[in-house]
Amino acid sequence: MQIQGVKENDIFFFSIMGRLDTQTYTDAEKQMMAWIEAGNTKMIGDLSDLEFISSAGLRVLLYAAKTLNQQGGKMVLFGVNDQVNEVFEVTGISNVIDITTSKDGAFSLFN
Amino acid sequence: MQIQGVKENDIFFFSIMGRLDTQTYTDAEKQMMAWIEAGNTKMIGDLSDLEFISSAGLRVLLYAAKTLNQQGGKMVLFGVNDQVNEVFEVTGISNVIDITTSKDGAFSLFN
Amino acid sequence: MKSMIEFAGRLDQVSAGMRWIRAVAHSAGLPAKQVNALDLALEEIVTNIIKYGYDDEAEHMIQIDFELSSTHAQLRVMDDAKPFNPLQVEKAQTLSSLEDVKIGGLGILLVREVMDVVEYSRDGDRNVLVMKTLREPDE
Amino acid sequence: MKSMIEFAGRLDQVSAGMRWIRAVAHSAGLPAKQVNALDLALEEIVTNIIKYGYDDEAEHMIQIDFELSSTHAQLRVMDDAKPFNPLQVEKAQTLSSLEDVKIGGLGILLVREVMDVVEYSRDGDRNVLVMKTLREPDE
Ligand SMILES: Nc1ncnc2c1ncn2[C@@H]1O[C@H](COP(=O)(O)OP(=O)(O)O)[C@@H](O)[C@H]1O
Ligand SMILES: Nc1ncnc2c1ncn2[C@@H]1O[C@H](COP(=O)(O)OP(=O)(O)O)[C@@H](O)[C@H]1O
Repeated sequence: MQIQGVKENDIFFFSIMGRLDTQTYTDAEKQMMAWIEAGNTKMIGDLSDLEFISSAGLRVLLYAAKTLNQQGGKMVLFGVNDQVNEVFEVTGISNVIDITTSKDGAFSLFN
Repeated sequence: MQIQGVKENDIFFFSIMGRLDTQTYTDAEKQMMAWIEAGNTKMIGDLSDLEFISSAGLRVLLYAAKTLNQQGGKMVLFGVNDQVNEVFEVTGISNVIDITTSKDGAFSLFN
Repeated sequence: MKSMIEFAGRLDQVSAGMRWIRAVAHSAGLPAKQVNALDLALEEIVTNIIKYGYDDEAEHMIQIDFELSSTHAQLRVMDDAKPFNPLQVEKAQTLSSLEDVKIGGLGILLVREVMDVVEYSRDGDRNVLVMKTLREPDE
Repeated sequence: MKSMIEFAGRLDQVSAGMRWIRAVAHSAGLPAKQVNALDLALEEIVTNIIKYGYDDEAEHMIQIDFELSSTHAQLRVMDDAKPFNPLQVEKAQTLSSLEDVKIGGLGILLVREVMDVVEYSRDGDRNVLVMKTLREPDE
């Protein structure tokens, strides 16, 4: 798992690559929470290179989205593959976090 | 396994990538013999991206080198990794096929 | 094709199970969707055993076998942790609003959703969980 | 850690064995050199069983198990092919000149060279080949 982020104007873009699972979720969570504690409230996540997610990985995304939400912010995700999509659908993540198909689509949800 | 080749002046350069084993040696052998039948006699093989070789893979190289030798030609290999090197050493391939560390080194053996 | 793996019930061993099931399921010719489903179900179940199942500090082993038949692929997980039947856990609600989300409780839900059959039994001092994914007729 | 795989003795199944041993040996924490040695030895032995061992057209199974201890990693290959002890094959000469090379006969040589211990026994109607690679003390 690799996680990267960059701020562009008032939006913080991040991407998570590889497997987000029991072995890797703590690293991802630490990084996500650091970005949120640094004051970022509008976050867009690129999951195009996220190969695999398990419930441990879901927790990271849910916890970050919930925290942002409590601070009046928001998280939007795009680029989910079939495995990630199935996990999102089955658990209902897609009901509570905005998922778009493209970066532009994600961006437009902040305007 | 992937195999590629290109002729530069009178020398034919090829590279073999991935695993050269029981599953893949027939494809490699067909390609090598086609290049030799096309009249190439001086061949340099880049093995930098050859990850793994087994005895089935050795046969391909040996057979090609022997055929070239019978036709007054020659094969030189370079860029072997640790696994390939161990297999070459243990079987004695390195006694009968020239192995160099660089492309330049291989090239100089034809001058 | 059949395969088995046995490893210590410790979190640092979980990835061995994942690598094993991916290699074996992929080699068995299963499509990516089923390889992923087996991988996911195994990760959830094995992690739970290690997180919740042991009452002492002793070294415990987890044994898993994989079997491929013409109709389905089957995983069987056996542990000597305390008796636990995941099918008796009340089915988690799918999420509906971000405020009400309690983080967690999605692992067993996922297992039940991505597997076609899940069967639990207790055999002596072992939990035995059988999970199957049915093969498409045209595979 | 322990693992086992069983597959049909057909050339299209060999890569399943290779994928399996790589996943398992790598997960067991073995360094690349030993993962490669196990992979190579298994490929040579399994391919030979399939190429030379069967006298009929029936479906045969090959069973392989892997075991890791603190001192070594061990592979055991069991087949129901005709009796064959690779340790009795006269040790192939290492190659000395390209003209004299006869292509072939290097598989068993490689197995003996990359493995630290090779032991053969016949158990009923099965060949049992045990191959070990010793672990470095600082692993
Ligand atoms: N092997 C087990 N032994 C005992 N309790 C378990 C076991 N597996 C799961 N549980 C219980 O079931 C609950 C739900 O598990 P799960 O759906 O995986 O979500 P989570 O682990 O996020 O809570 C756990 O919180 C735990 O209380
Ligand atoms: N399982 C086996 N059953 C019977 N004969 C075998 C078996 N394995 C190897 N052999 C014999 O031993 C010879 C040497 O094998 P090997 O060193 O792998 O080289 P190669 O397969 O290239 O000949 C083979 O040619 C074959 O005659």
